[in-house]
Amino acid sequence: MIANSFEYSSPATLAEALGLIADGAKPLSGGMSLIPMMKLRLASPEHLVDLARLPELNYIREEHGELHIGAAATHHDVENAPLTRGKCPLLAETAAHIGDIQVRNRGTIGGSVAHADPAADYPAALQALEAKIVLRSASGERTVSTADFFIDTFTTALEPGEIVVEVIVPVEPGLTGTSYQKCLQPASGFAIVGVAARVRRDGDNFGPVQIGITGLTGTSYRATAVENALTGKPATEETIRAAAAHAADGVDANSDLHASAEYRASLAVSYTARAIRSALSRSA
Amino acid sequence: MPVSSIVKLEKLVGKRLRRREDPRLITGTATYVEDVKLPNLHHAVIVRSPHGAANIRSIDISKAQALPGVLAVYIGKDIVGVGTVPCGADLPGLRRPAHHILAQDRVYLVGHPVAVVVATDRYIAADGADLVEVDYDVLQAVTDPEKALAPGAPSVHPEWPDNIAFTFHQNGGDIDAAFAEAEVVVKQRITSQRLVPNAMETRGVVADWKSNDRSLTLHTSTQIPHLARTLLAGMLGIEENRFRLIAPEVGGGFGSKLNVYAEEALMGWISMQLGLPVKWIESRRENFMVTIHGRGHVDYLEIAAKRDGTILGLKLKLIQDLGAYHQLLTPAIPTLSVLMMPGLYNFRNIQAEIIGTFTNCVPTDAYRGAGRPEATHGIERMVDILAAELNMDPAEIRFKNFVRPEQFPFPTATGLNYDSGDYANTFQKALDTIDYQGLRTQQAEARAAGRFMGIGISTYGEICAMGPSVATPAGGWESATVKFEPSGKVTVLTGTSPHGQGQETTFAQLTADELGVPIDDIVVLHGDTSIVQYGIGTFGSRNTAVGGAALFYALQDMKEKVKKFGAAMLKTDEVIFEDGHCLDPKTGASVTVQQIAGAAYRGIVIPKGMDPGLVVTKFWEPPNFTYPFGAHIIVSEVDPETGQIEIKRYVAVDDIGNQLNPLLVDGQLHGGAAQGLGQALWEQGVYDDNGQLVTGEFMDYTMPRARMMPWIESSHTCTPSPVNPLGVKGVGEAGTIGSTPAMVNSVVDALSPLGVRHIDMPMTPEKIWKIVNGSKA
Amino acid sequence: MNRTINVSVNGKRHTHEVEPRLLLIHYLREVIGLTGTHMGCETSLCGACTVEVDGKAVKSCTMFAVQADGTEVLTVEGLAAPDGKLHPIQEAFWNEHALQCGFCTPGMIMVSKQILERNPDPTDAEIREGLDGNLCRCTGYQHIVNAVRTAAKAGV
Amino acid sequence: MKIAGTAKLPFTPERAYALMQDPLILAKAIPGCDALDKTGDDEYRLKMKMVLASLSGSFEGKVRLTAPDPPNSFRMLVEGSGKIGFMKGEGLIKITAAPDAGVDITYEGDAQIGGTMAAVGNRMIDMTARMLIKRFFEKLASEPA
Repeated sequence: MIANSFEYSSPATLAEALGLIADGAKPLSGGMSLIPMMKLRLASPEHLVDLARLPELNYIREEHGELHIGAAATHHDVENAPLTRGKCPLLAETAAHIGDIQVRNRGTIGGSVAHADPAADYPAALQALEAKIVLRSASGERTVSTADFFIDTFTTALEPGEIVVEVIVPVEPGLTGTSYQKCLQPASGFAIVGVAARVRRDGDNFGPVQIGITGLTGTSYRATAVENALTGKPATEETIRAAAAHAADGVDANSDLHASAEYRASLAVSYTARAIRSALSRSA
Repeated sequence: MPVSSIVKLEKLVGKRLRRREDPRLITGTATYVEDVKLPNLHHAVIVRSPHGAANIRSIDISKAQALPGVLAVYIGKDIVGVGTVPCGADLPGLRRPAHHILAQDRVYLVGHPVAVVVATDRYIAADGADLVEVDYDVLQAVTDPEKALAPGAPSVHPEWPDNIAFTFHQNGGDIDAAFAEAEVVVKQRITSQRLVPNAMETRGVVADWKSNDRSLTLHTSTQIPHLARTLLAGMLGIEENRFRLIAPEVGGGFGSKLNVYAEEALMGWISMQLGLPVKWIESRRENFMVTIHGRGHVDYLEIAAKRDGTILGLKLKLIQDLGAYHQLLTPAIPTLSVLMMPGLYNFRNIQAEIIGTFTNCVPTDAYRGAGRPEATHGIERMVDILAAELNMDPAEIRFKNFVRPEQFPFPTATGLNYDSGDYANTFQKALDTIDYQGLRTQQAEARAAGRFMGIGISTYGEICAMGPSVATPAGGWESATVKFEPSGKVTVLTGTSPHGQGQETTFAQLTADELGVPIDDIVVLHGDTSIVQYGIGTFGSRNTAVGGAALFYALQDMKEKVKKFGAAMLKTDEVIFEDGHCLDPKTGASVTVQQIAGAAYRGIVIPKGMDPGLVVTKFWEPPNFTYPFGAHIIVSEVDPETGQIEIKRYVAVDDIGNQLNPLLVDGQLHGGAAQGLGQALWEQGVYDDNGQLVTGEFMDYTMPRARMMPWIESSHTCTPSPVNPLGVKGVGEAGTIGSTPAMVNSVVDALSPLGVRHIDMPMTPEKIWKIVNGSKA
Repeated sequence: MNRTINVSVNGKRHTHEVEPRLLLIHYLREVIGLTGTHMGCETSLCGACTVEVDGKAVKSCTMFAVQADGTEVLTVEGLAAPDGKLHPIQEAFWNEHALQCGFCTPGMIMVSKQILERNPDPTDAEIREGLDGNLCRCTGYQHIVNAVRTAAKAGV
Repeated sequence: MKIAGTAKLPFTPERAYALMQDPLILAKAIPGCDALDKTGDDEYRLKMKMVLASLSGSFEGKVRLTAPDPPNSFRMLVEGSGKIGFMKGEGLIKITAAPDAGVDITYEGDAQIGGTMAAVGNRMIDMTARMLIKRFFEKLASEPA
């Protein structure tokens, strides 16, 4: 219930923070995942660097047809900012599913993404949005795709000394319908499965579709088999059901007290169908 | 004084009065144990076993001792002269493991206390606890009671290799004749899983020993301050009259604080060793691991009946998961289940066997309902199973078997004597409220459309107002003191120990009405053994039905006393007492109770045969339990694709006799229903084979949250109890007992087209999904 | 290494030197002496410890005091007016019997305040959703929902 | 908790078997392993540091390799305990020549976990165990043939 001792730094600039992190300090953002672990002494970092207070990381802005979201933007910001609500509603909708009011007030998109919890909500949306994740260390900056960023359970493309500084998502074309559908684990509120769908219509058919899935396996993924089974097909319930059936294709599903692998895979199919249906109804 | 000037106060009993205890609670100024601060207060953190069963090879405390700020580190062998944790239940042949306050050479469950670190600060104490090194020789554990009974199972206590703590038999009527006469017999194995009470305030203790006075003050989060004091005084070998136990604001109990715990004695002992005040606050993780759990039944049930639905008799084999030790009432809880097995039904033949089984788990004990939810779930499930077998409507079979109003007082097959009731009337009200016939029509339509809609009925009875002293381990009476202060203000001291139930309000309502004083002039005190006369405490829905009755009788005695003083002051023989006045009917002259109080303390007018002062204390022994009952009906729908259950409607009609404050009654019922639905749908204390509590934090133990709870449509019938003068029956546990089987029966009903007869709890979506899919395959 | 923090709590400025690992809740309870905020779990799932930091409801058991440096904290003790007049949400909790043991209540009240600040006229479903981070074991939530609805009508 | 799965290694059965009996190789392949010292015929003392997301902890324990049936199968036990809890995994590892090339590994056994780390998220245990096993075989696969 009480953390081990540690040193705390709250640098005024990102450069200073990156310097400390290069020396081995651990970044602290909202702390929604890290602090409970520290209290149980499952995590005992020696030095924390507070990123949440850096103005350099706290913004949501539109540039060149994309939304740039600073790592320190809270889930509440992402859920409610007019820019995200208006121009990337999938991300706003997903943020609204994270934790509870208090968690959304403190938790940040950068912290969540870097933590790479296999049951986190954002990754599903980021996969579907083909978001870009900007990483920076004391020695430079690079941008990776969502698909390349999330590698495995709690494992990302972040190198030692590197942090997430920004998430870039597209400004959604007006005709796209999007939806995030989540089956939540009732005790913790984490996703048993969460499915984000982006759907465009092509006349009476499905146009390009992106589906991102979280919770089902060790990391989030794009359900390309589902996407392929939709695009170009009639936008009907029959197509949706047939396509959603591929949601867990080739995926080694997780198993825990709350959902066996078999049940989880079945939920992935159901929630994929729901997400597609809902996104379709919102598309024009 | 002319009569016309007497101000009649509004009668308060029966009013929806907001609570008088709330101002301190909504402003954050109440004092819970953790809020107690004393000069030079030190803090203790306990080192606990991570293993379900292990021998302790060695413990190295040197590093912890060396940590600056650490005052002391104690292990089991340091504890000398302290008794073992008591068990108040007595059953023939009961095996009682010695339950030391710190482990000796072996640990029996995950969380077993092994060492304790005392430091100047809780952060340092936690650091010190981390430095205690314990070398364990890990042994095979057993956590499932049926596995524990199997030949060759690991022994929880080596001295009792069969893991059986006791067997208990209770028979009534002629069970063989009933089964011989039966035209149909239905059987079912029904489990009632372990539940974690999870009061929002964990336990906590502040102990303060004053060696010069040889006196101990112990602040502890308990439901039973006086009993805890008596038992802890015995454990610590100190004098009860030099031991002040205070239950400050208590943040929920639900039975989990109806106990005496190792930590209470341990903190007392440490304070005595160090001569310093010591505080220990349980973490949530500790609360999951070492505060008692509830339920833990595996029941094998059989019902014999006639083809027309008449129930003839019931057989029960009950395997109780006791855990590794007995806490205060551990072995007694399943005996309550046996008592209530007949439910509301008119059959006289019963055969019950309990096998109390040791496991490497935390002890089970009283959790809201304590034995009755298990029994009610069993009988209400069995009645539905019988109805299904006979193709009868579950409502019809209940009407057929109810005890009828003219049969009261009704002696049951298990030796109880039901006080009063009209079961059919209450049930009919519930059916009418929810439009039962209309629902069945809707259900037929839903089924035709391939939807899984269910209607679940539970007509429950329970045993409340614990209880006659012969039937309770520590005495079942309750006490009340009523004091007029010289100013005419009234202080009430109740031996109950309310912690959310609202007796500071309801007892003041009762007192105001009886004495005719403004409610603002009344204070109700409880929970401090140095202030309040001995009392039994708060559990078993007894506060109002026993404690309130004791208060009622104290108030009658007080009125008699007031009248004598009033008559003396008015210089007359006979006065009428009403509306806070004594009135001489012959002259019309009157004096107020305030004037009388002043005079009684002033001592100028002392009626013949009376003493000065106006204080009455009453200890009241209840002649019987009370037996509330009711009908809960839940409409649900199951999504076959995901197994998720949606509660569409929840109607509850409860008969708890008279009500002092219906607003508070509603609160008790809602909260009870949440816990009952929690058992039916979400909550489960799951141990793995090695003794790890898998659902050991809120991360994995699903507590009912606001978004999961349905709207509860609550109403009442009223058959006053003849057992006590208030006609009340008790409401603390009714919601918990009534709700669970209604929920399960609803889902079983929804899935009955698939041939489903029973589902064990909790009915998780995956379980439902498997049933639906299994039936497809 | 200890750090000096400046925090305004219920409008009063405080300066203290604290260990970085000191949780905000312990700072409020042990250092400032405001014990109305309660700790009900260690996994950030019960919400009993909810306070406002710069106008946002947060769980003070999942925040270090050093993270609150320079902020304005509001606890349940700071809700009523200086003359003792209760905040309308406190009043509504009282009138609707939205509490029993009272342990979760400060957190419930603080989160209810945030719910209504962001959505002055919530549906029952929105209220229940808003209470998702807070556990109550006594009330079954029905009266809490009533209280938030009542407070909304009173125009919080 | 049951653990079962498959992996592929680009080796002959003999080479795959030998690699998994070699303490130096095992020390490299076991995620977070700092040291593996021989303490008996088939037993090694294990020191490892597990870092997973924010969770980190040191473990001391042992590795035992039993029931040798080269190059077809053996049993492996890994157990360790530390401040944050303890873990124990025991199972049968089977090696069969794959039809195309290399070998197919199948493993089947039981894993236990206890202490604080067992209490904070049942959801993490299965996926973490599987990820650690995956890393183990990936590391093995990177050995020269």
